[in-house]
Amino acid sequence: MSLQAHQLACRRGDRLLFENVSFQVNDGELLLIEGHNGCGKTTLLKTLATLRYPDDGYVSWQGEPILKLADEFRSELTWLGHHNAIKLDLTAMENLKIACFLNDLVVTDDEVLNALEAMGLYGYEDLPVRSLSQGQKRRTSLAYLLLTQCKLWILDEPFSALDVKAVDFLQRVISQHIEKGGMVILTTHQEVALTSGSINRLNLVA
Amino acid sequence: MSLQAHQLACRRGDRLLFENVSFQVNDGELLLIEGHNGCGKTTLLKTLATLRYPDDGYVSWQGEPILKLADEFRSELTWLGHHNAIKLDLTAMENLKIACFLNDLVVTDDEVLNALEAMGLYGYEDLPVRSLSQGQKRRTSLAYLLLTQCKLWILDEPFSALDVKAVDFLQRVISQHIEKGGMVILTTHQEVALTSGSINRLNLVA
Amino acid sequence: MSINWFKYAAPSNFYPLAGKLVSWFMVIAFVLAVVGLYWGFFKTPDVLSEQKEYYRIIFIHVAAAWMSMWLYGMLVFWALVGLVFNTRLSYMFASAIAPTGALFTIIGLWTGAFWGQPSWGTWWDWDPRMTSFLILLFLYVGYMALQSAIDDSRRADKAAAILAMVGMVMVPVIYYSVNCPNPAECSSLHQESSTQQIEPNIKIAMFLMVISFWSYAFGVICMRVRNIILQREKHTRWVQDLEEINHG
Amino acid sequence: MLAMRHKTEILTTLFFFIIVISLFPLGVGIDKGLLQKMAPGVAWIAALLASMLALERLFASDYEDGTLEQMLLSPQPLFIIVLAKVLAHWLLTGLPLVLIAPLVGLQYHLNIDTIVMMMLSLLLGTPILSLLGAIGAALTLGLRGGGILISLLVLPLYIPVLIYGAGAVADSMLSHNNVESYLLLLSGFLILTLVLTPWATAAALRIASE
Amino acid sequence: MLAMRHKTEILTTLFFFIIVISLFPLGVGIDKGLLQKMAPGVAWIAALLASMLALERLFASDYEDGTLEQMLLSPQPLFIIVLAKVLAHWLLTGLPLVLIAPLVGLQYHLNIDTIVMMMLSLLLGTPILSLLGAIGAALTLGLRGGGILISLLVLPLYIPVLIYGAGAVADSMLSHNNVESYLLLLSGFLILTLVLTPWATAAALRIASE
Ligand code: HEM
Ligand SMILES: Nc1ncnc2c1ncn2[C@@H]1O[C@H](COP(=O)(O)OP(=O)(O)OP(=O)(O)O)[C@@H](O)[C@H]1O
Ligand SMILES: Nc1ncnc2c1ncn2[C@@H]1O[C@H](COP(=O)(O)OP(=O)(O)OP(=O)(O)O)[C@@H](O)[C@H]1O
Ligand SMILES: [Mg+2]
Ligand SMILES: [Mg+2]
Repeated sequence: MSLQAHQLACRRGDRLLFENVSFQVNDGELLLIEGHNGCGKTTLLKTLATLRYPDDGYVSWQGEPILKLADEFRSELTWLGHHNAIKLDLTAMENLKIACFLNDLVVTDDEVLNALEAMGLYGYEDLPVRSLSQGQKRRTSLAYLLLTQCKLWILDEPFSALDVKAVDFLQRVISQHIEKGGMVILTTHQEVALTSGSINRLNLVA
Repeated sequence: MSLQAHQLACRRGDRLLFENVSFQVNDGELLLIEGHNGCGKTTLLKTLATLRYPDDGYVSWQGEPILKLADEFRSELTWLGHHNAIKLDLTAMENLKIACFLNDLVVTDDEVLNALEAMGLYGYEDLPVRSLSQGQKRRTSLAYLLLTQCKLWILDEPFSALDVKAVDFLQRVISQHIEKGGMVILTTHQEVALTSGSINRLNLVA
Repeated sequence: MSINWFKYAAPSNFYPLAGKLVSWFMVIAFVLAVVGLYWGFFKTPDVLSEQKEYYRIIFIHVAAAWMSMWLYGMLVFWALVGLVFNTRLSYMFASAIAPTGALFTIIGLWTGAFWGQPSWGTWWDWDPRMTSFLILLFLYVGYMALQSAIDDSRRADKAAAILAMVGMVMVPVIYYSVNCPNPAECSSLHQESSTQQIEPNIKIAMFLMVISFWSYAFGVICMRVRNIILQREKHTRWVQDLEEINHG
Repeated sequence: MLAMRHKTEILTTLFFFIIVISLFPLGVGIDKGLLQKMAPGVAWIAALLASMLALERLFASDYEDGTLEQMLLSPQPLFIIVLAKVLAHWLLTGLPLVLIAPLVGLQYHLNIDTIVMMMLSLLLGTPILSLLGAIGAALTLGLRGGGILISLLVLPLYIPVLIYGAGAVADSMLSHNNVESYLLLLSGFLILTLVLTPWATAAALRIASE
Repeated sequence: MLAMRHKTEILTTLFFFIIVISLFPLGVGIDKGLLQKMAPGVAWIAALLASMLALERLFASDYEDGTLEQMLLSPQPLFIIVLAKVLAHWLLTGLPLVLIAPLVGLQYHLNIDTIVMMMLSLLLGTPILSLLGAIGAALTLGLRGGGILISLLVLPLYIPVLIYGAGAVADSMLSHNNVESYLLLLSGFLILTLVLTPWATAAALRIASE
């Protein structure tokens, strides 16, 4: 299986961010997208996730354009953006359950609890997320990665706000997903030693 | 001049975050506050900035408790929190001017422009901040550091969302402030080589 | 001779064409307006049924009222074309039509109010036709407000297009509800189409005014589309190569 | 989906209605005949305004915290999610008004027939308000001046509901002749919006999140 | 401070008023006498609602994006900042209503005296609404169900303004006897709130930001 980008171009307002971007991500591969602030990494990821239309070119999944596959493609995709996608008024537990519900994922309470515990949120699962620290909020939304069954992960700066231990843990989670044959596309500004099998780097500016 | 914390204690809900925290920051010194996610770094910084009351102990500035000095202390303080404190509907230019206005700082348009340019936002100063990337938003709010005349800077994870070059630049800005005799208190999870004169580290957990 | 219409779907080709059309439409509008007003003032009787001189407002009032409705239809048409074929130019047309449509609506309301004062003794009443006309104005204003509130032109176009279409679906419902909420008690200050029995000279003047308004509308719309094109495509080669940009 | 949790919020809405409805006699005077005549209009305008007040935040928090992106990417059809959101909105703004209608009746000296008719027309009409409003909410996501912009877009669309709804109640006070036709019109309108608006809202959401 | 930039927003508010005011004849009926009697109440209730609609976001965005922290730390006195915010709120919600009053007059068949009185009472009364509302907005910062909670807190406080304001207009239609005393009461109330509420709001803001 593979995700292919064909001659993608994106513009924002009058500004052409990039053009002629083509690449391929196969099973068990990780693609790291690099570039300075504002070069268009988030825009590219959103395009890959069908959250925006490309201004030129297209993206295909197993040979079919993703905009045509639509829900079929989306059901294989886990997206975590800049924002945490959590409701501040709900508890960590409830937030994760809603995420699973939205993604048609049937989980037991124990599985959710375990995921939160693994993310170092033991004892915080029943507090409204509003009263968690910045890093703990991020952890809540990342805990979903321990539950999802999707093949393709698209992560926009997943390491931000995390402390050293959590960065380390998340790295291992990503490596395991890759080893099991998953695909990961991510951006980060931190120098993180990604110890996975095959890492490709795409520099958007060059 | 110096900022002193005396036997500070903070609690959130029922949880005691820390107690008996005492330290002193003098002219030309940098204090780096460390600790895992949720250990209370942000809470400590807020207490130092008079944004919350400590549950025990007090903070003094040149020997006087800061809660008594109030506006006198606040006029020496520059605070940048997790949030960028920028209005998405306004341009970068306007945001900076408002920040200066709020802090009684008289600046010319040119100075503001120069600060934005130094932060790598040349050509973006007239766009509404909503249409900037995550890192560019952060840069906008950090540009204020190039304008402020305050002695004491309190920065909560200033390096988050920035790319390598911007991290580098910000580091130099901080070093220069220290060399000129300023004081900086900051937190960060990234391993940043702070090359300033005298660095103290405070580990909240230990 | 056959014209390749699709050629003009590209802004770069439409721009010069529109430039030529603008002046033609404006000339026609002006000439017809002069003739129409002349006809209306000097060739028509001084008294129509019980009304005196002031009935002459009809030449502007009715023409403006018709225009405002037609233009809304056109607006929705172009919005629909834009949504279906994703052509930039049709969105530009839709957004260029809106201000003119709103203008005619306001003229219709305004002249209506001025007419109502002498003939019904009131500036405003909740007559169904007036009410539905007011709602039409709200639809126009909503369209423009939404579009101007969105900075990104691509999103602005599509969002406003959806709004226009929802408005269109609602128009018959609104019209029916306002006009005849209760079939038994329908009443109206506007007499139903007394136009039929009107004197022929009045008809001629009115006809001239309607055509004049049409071509004024086309002219203004073309002008506005040209401006929008320039604004949106200012980064493209062909705009930067334009003579009026380089010299003006 | 989410809003259901907050029973307290429904209570708050109830109070909101009681206050708005009590404001009118204060502002207008307590003449009995006048109050009776105004009652249907007032109840319906309160419904419109409450529905509108809550619209701004219908999708806003999802938009700001990134949940909207998750919804767009969810394998669940988007219009189902939209419908769930609309249902939550109605439970918060429409249902309480139906429940409070008898109280309005008391304050405005209405008889029982009229009160029943008021409840019925509100029951049919308020979901339409929520459905139509959702389009406006989706279109104005993340724009400045959101709240007032929504009202500008949505209120003209609300007018037919207002006319039929208030008309039905007013008619039941007088003649009873056309009550059924009013209710039929409302039901037809409800079905129409139920079928069409979720799609429009879903499309608007996709556009907003670009 | 900020809101002044957006002239378009003032326009939008103007239209909002026109729509709300047009709703009543549609919902209640177009009887001339009825409309005249309702006019003062309707105008004032529109003022209340518009003021309230905009309250929720008065400090909310500052709270969410961290600007509030900067304001609290600013060497400028907090109550000055609060006053500036309130002024902006009034320019957006109160002033347009004063300007639109003549149109209301037309739509509801009022005479010129009454229209002038309506403008005057609105001019005195709407700033009170903004000042009082700011307290509610500050107190409910960051709480769920904010919008409706605010109305619950604020509407009861608004009632005296409504009674005096609508009273002044109604009185000017009938007798003219007590018009001055109504206006005097309003002015007194305005001065009182102008002096007291900024402090209360500032205190509430400090509490909310902890
Ligand atoms: C859909 C919008 C409208 C249309 C198509 C329309 C059309 C017409 C037509 C065809 C006439 C002349 C025929 C007749 O005497 O009945 C007329 C007359 C008139 N219209 Fe309108 N009109 C519209 C809206 C308005 C509005 C909004 C007002 C007031 C604000 C208004 C006020 C009048 C008055 C006062 C007359 C003269 C009626 C009379 O003969 O006594 N109209 N209108
Ligand atoms: N508003 C709040 N109400 C109640 N408890 C809170 C609130 N904010 C934070 N806390 C609790 O206080 C503790 C410390 O939070 P704080 O934000 O100070 O952590 P931090 O050290 O800054 O963490 P991070 O590295 O993730 O930013 C956390 O355990 C959190 O649960
Ligand atoms: N909503 C928007 N409207 C218009 N332009 C936008 C919008 N969002 C982003 N842009 C522009 O697109 C460019 C790329 O933004 P993007 O968020 O993709 O950058 P990025 O590579 O993710 O940067 P960062 O490292 O800071 O996250 C930026 O220059 C920005 O100005
Ligand atoms: Mg990014
Ligand atoms: Mg923190």
